[in-house]
Amino acid sequence: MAADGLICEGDHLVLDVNGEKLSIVQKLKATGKIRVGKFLVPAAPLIGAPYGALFEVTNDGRSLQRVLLPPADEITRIAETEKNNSDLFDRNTENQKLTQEQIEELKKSGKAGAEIIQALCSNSATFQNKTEFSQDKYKKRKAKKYLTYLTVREPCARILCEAYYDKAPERVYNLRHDSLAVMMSLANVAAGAKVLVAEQCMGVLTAAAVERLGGVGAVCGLQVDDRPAPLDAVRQMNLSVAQRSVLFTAPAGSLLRDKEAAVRGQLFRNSGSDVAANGKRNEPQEDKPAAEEEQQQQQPPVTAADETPPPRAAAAATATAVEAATSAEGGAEGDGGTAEAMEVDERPVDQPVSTSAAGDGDAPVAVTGLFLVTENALLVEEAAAAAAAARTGSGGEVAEEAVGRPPAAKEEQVDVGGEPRQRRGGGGGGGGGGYGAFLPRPEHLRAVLTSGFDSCLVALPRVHPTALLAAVWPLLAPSATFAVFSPWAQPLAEAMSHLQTSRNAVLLQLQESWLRPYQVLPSRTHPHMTCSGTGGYVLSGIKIIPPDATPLELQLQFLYQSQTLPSSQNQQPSIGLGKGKEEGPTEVRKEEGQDGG
Amino acid sequence: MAADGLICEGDHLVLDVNGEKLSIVQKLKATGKIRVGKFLVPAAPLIGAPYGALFEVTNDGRSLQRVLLPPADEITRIAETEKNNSDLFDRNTENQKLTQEQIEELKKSGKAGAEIIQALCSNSATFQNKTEFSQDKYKKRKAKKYLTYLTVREPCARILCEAYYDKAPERVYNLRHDSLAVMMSLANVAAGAKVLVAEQCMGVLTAAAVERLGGVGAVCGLQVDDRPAPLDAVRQMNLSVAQRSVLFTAPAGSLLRDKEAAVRGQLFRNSGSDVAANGKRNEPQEDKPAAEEEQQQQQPPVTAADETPPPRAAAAATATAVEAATSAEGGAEGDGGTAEAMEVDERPVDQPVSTSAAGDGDAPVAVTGLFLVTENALLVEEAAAAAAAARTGSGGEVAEEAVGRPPAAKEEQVDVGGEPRQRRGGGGGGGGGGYGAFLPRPEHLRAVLTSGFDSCLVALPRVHPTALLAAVWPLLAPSATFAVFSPWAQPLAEAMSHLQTSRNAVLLQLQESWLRPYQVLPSRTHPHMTCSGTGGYVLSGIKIIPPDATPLELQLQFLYQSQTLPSSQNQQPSIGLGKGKEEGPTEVRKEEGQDGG
Amino acid sequence: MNFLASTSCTGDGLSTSSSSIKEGDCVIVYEGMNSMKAVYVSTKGRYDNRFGTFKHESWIGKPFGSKVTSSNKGASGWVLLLRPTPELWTQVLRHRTQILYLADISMVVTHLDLKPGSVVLESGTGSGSLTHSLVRAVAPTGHVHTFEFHAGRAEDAAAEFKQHGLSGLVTVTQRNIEELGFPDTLHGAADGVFLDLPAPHKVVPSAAACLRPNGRFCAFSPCIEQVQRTAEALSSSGFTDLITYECLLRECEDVGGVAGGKTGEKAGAVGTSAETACGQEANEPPQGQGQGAAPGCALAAAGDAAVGRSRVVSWRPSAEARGHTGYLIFARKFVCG
Amino acid sequence: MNFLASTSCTGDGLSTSSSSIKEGDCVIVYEGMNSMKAVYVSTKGRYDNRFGTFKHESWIGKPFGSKVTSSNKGASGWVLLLRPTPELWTQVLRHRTQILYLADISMVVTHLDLKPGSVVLESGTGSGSLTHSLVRAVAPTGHVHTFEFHAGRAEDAAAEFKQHGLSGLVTVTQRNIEELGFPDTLHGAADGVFLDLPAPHKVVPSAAACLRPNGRFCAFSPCIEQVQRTAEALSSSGFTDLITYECLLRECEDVGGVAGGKTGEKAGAVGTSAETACGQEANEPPQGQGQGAAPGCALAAAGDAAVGRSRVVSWRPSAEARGHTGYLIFARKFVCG
Repeated sequence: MAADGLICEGDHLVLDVNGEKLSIVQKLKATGKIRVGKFLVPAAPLIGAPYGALFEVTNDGRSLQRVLLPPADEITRIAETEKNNSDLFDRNTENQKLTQEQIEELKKSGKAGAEIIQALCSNSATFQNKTEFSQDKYKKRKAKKYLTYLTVREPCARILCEAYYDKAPERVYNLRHDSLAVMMSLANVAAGAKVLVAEQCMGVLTAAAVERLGGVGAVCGLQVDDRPAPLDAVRQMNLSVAQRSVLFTAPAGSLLRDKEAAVRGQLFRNSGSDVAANGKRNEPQEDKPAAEEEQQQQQPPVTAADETPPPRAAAAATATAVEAATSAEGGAEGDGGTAEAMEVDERPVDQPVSTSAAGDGDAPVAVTGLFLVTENALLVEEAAAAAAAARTGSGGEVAEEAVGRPPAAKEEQVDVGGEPRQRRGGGGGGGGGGYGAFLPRPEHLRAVLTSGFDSCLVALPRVHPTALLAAVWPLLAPSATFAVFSPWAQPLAEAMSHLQTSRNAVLLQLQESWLRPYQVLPSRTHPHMTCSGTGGYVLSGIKIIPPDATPLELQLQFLYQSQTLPSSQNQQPSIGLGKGKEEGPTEVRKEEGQDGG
Repeated sequence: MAADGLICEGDHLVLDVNGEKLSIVQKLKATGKIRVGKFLVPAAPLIGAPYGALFEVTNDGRSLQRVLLPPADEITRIAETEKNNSDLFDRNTENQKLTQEQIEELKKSGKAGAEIIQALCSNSATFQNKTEFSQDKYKKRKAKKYLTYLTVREPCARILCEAYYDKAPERVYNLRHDSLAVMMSLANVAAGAKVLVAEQCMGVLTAAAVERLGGVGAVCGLQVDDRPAPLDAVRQMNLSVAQRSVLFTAPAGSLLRDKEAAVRGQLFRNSGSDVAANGKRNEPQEDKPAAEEEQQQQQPPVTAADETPPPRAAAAATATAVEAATSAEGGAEGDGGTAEAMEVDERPVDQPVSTSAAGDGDAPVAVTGLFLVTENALLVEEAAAAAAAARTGSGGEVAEEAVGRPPAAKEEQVDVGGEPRQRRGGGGGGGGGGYGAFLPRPEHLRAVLTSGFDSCLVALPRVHPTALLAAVWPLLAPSATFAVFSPWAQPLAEAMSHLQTSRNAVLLQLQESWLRPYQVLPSRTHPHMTCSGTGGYVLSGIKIIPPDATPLELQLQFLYQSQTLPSSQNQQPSIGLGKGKEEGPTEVRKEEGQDGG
Repeated sequence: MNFLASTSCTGDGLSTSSSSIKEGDCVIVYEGMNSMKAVYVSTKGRYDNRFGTFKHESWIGKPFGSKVTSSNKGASGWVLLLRPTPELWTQVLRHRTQILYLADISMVVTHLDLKPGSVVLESGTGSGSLTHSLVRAVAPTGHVHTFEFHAGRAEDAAAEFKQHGLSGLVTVTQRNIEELGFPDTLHGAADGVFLDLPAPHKVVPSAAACLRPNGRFCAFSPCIEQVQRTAEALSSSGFTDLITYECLLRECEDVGGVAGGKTGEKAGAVGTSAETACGQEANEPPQGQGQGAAPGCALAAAGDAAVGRSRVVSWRPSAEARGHTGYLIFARKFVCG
Repeated sequence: MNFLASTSCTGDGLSTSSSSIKEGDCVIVYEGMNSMKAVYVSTKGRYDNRFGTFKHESWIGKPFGSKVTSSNKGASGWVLLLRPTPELWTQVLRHRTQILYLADISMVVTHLDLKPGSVVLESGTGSGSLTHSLVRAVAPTGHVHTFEFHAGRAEDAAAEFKQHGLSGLVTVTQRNIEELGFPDTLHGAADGVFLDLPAPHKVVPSAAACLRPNGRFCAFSPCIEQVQRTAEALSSSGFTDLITYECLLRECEDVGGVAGGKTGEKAGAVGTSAETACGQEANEPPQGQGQGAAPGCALAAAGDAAVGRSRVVSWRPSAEARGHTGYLIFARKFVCG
């Protein structure tokens, strides 16, 4: 069996044309057509072929044909040539005896690409006098023009990262695959880990984390903005239900408040009066896995749970609760009432928690998985503004403006891959959801809130990393590994300096990954003549319990060990965020007394 | 004849030991000793040998012996080995049967290094089982230990840059030879150019500029600090009188004031009353070249003026005017009265311009070559502070502190090369001078003040480049090419942004030179495993007359064309500096209306 | 026993053991950036350094990331106890051979497309630096078959993996892969093959036999000549998509800040400039000084206020750098069937 | 006639002609960073672009660096007239072959130790990109002997050098250097030799014959195999100090500033922070924002005030970069006698 299984209808694919250009196909349709280079061809031949299979566009440009043996590389193996090109002028068109009309005729006559290239070579005035190396180059250039090869790749985070980087590097802030690779290492992302991800790089980091967990552990996509970040990369991978089950998204504010409640020991009690707002608070229920099993039984039998993508609902208009729970893209296709499903944390206090997709049936937990979902957004804003004002003396207006969000989340067409795609992908394994929203399983939420995240990935270049790290700091367990990406070094250097001073972290490193692809051919070995100039910068480190913690800081540190704060913070709904600032690297600025030991 | 002449007594040398380490010898003495690796050997064998000659330290470690044929490289030429090192553990000492005592005995017995290495190889338990490549490596390592080769190099700016970078990179702010090379190109430094240099990189840039001019053109070392910058590299080259004659140093303030006077057309009139301070102002005299000729005639005959270093006075205590004019290092060796010779611009107004070294005789112009040298320093300070305060609203105190200088220049021992050197090198071709000071020839000064500098090199990383460029801007001719070095990108990026907005310059580029040395050996080709990580950043561009100049700016631009300002600026002695700020990229911030044309 | 979160997972797939130190755990004792040691915790164990004596017993139950003080009377010496990761292990392991470092390791794992469940072959094991990362990538359901020519090194590596609780995920075998190739039992079983050998081209046919269609190959070689030979061998052994990379991490240093918090005026000034931050163009990066907040970000304003924003930070690339480690040549097994 | 300052020097060695445009001058017409053209000024000449028609006549007498407006009635189009330099020429020349660029050119000139008076051999001439820089380096008393296999290219180059007033400093000869080597007349005459040929190793013996002892050799080759062969040839031809370099210039882009000058408060804030600048550690770089002045620098304070210091600037490396041009192998001729 092939290492990556067979191509199925409904799969997402990455198309690699002539080893040069990557493009993304979403939800392959057996009856549809796909674009391969300049040709639009029926997709049918792909179905059932193994991932990695090679296809060739037929001479008429109308169909795909499987190639079962590797094409000859036609590389000259000689080490030295007796010819030289010194008497050649580069006048490509003048040297070719075949006219453009003649070439077109050859093509129409159904000649194979290889034959056309042969004709071009023998009709070139200069071909025979070129060095063998130049002949290779000439043939290669013509091959690119007259032969179109397609390799179908299984979408994985690495290849999606490459595809985005090639097509629209600014959408991923120049996050290159090598930087991604280094971040995964430095953040120690692996099966069983609890990973916090805050990114706005098309979901590439989230996808990579989900992929590395293999269905074991938890990935929380942190929402710091007024709406969930796009997670295109996650949706473009053919994740199994099990793989996808590790992922949930949560707004930063509510997660911090939940964290605070958890450390006060109030997370699982109905503490109605301690929060100004009240809404329907659903107790966590453990019947969720059962529901999932039941849904899987409704699906067609699968050969291997990990390798076969789940079936997806084709239309969304009549989504039922069960459908919503298993549909990857369809759940929230509509607008209006359906769209609200994703705005879990954003609605006014007096509006009941409900979702048209999964509002009843056997998945209520999925809907209200965040324990404190009904906080009044305005209160949070005011508190944040007040806190900011208290610290800066004059920043209140700013904070309010920055925190302020439009009353209704506005969707944007995000079309990185250049391929047609749906405006909204659906939820995760746990239930229906909106754009970028995956609802948490209670055991995941409990685990990350009680013991903290082991691992943290950040790629939100528009937010200052110092601020972001300060905000998420309380969510991280001691010894948690973190990696922060930015296309700009300066903000990361500032964050690094801040962390150095704070002594809340060690092994701080600010690094730039430097990647060089090579052409290795006989007598023609050299680095690629053009290459990507930057893959971004990565700041990494390990969170520690600060060695010289002051009494106040020690007190706060104990929060991690589930001790209770002496004074009630109930009247200050902003403490979740505020704590981040106190706990974070802000206040501790001391001389290093001893070299770390 | 060798390309670089013969080694003479009194020359400065760069010693290259085993191709690994560069060190500098100043003023070679035939009767002296030099350090070569761990050996101290008589220097006599070097005298009369061609530059580039190879020497070997004799077996007893007591003398140098010329090597007349290139030593065999002893490189294995096989492409593949059948052996492998997999069963070798790296325990260097344990595998060697010879004891340290036995090796010492071999050395004492006068065996040649090559013989000792042979003995080590045949007594190694593992040598025969190593791959041929590992054997090479082993022999090479031993060769470095038991053979000491010396190549004597003629000091040039490039090799001095390499020597400084290797030994004390922080003293040259990580200015690497490749960055230096790029700066020379971008600033278009060539014979005939008028080059403004403001640096604090041990004189490397100044040396490179002087070298490239070959005695034709002018190099002005701008003094922006309270004392002249060290010009070690200039002094460590064996410059001829003609080569050195292009160089002079000048305090920024006085040069700017001279410039202002030049554009007012007052440079060559005695305008006593228009400056608060008055001192002896010497009219430029054209008898200087004659004086120089006369001095050359006093020297021993030389074979080629360009290639033979000038004789240097051995002692300085009894320097006469003539001696001072030709001595490169001796001129201001003493202290007290002699030291004042270099503080041309710094003394209080009522102290007469004079120098003990060159106060009379046939070189008076050399002494007072800056036309307006007697400006009261305190006045400049006050004016600068006032100007700063007017601009920042509250920066007065700062400005004063920054401008403030100690009443007497304090000398520092600058010992980059690690070699013993004199505390003060002497003046240039035009006359005696102090530490870092070379007095200008009047025709040079007139030329640079009337038509402006063609070329500008800056490497003052402690001064913000925006500020520095603004200050020197009026001194540059339109279409002047400039290159600014810094180990930090951020200040250069800021300066670049500033210039972009100002539209005073085009072709702005901020670049980092990236250099990779390779080992190229049969079957062992790869980049060096360790290398320098940074050679600094270079900002470059070309000054233009701003396209959309406002009337005020146009007016100021006309200064370059020697027109007169409508209002008298006589009562504002700070105008020289102030103009820099107005003229510079400060005020012009407009939208780019048209893409440059 | 605690090297991988997945080896200590509870039923719900979430690790619970990682938070506090237990007997048998490997702990990275941190004394400074370049002074770390791996220590295995035993109730009777002691750790001695220049700051004093530390009894392991007092470490047990403490969360990873804690500071512990010396048990000497009146001593104030302390160290930090970090949870081990493959990256930390690479920095503290005993070098039996030259090893791979972060940049190359990350590329190998990522470009071999390793996932939980993958089967990967490695030769040679060397000091086990890469092996730990391979195991992390394929756990908890995959496997690493690693081969080492040198018997002593193979034994040492096996013992290390056992001590780290990885025995179920990695098998070490003493074998001369260059001469013998991989065992026949692994034919058609591998998703990825990694070679770090003097003559990787000799092993290419065996690697081809072991890889599944679409499986990935990687060889690490310091010299370009080795890469050239490997490329030739790959082209003639049914591999495609050959690409050679060199990857280095360039460190930024000299990150020093002028400590803030000095003046009230500064904070005020910062507030003033932050006020204009929302007018900033969206295409600008966040700015630590002067302009701090990205527009519309809930955290930025509050966070920037927290930062204080009064520090000025500079950085530049490190002057001394690793100039080269090796070339990584990747290839994909052609999908014939 | 105006390409080098040294060719138009007066008796005192200082150029006087560089300040204003004369007939016959080469002028670089700048329309934008990537839109420049070389124009030779003639009294009857016209320059046309999308902004209008420009009469050369109106350019004469203007200083280099000037803006000139179109002579169309009512038109506001303008261009800048820059003084030519070898660097600008490299950007505007007509490509007859692939050319060398700034980074490699700078390395070649510097590491061949060229100075005024040096004699240097070059093959091939190609498009003359490097040649201009070689001439600049050896002028006014040295000479460049440049050889080109291709007759047409040799002619074009010679005409160009003549037009640029460099005929006295450079000689172009049509000759197949790879087959014939350099002419015997140049034996022992060169301080430096530069080769940019497909098989430089063939020319090494001839280069050795031409170089004086201690003279320097350089070959540029895109592929490492060429370098390997050249290194072999150099080792066996009496060369020493072999070193191969690769040199690239990495451009920083996205240098955008948030324009300052908005608020008086900002300037005040800047002043406040500048006040503390003198307490800054000497080992810190200058800071454009917040902390600007280097301590003790006479210009910094005033200059920073001039800057306004209210702009926030960001940069990052350019996303698209030249990944490789070629390797430069340098060697030195051993000093035997």
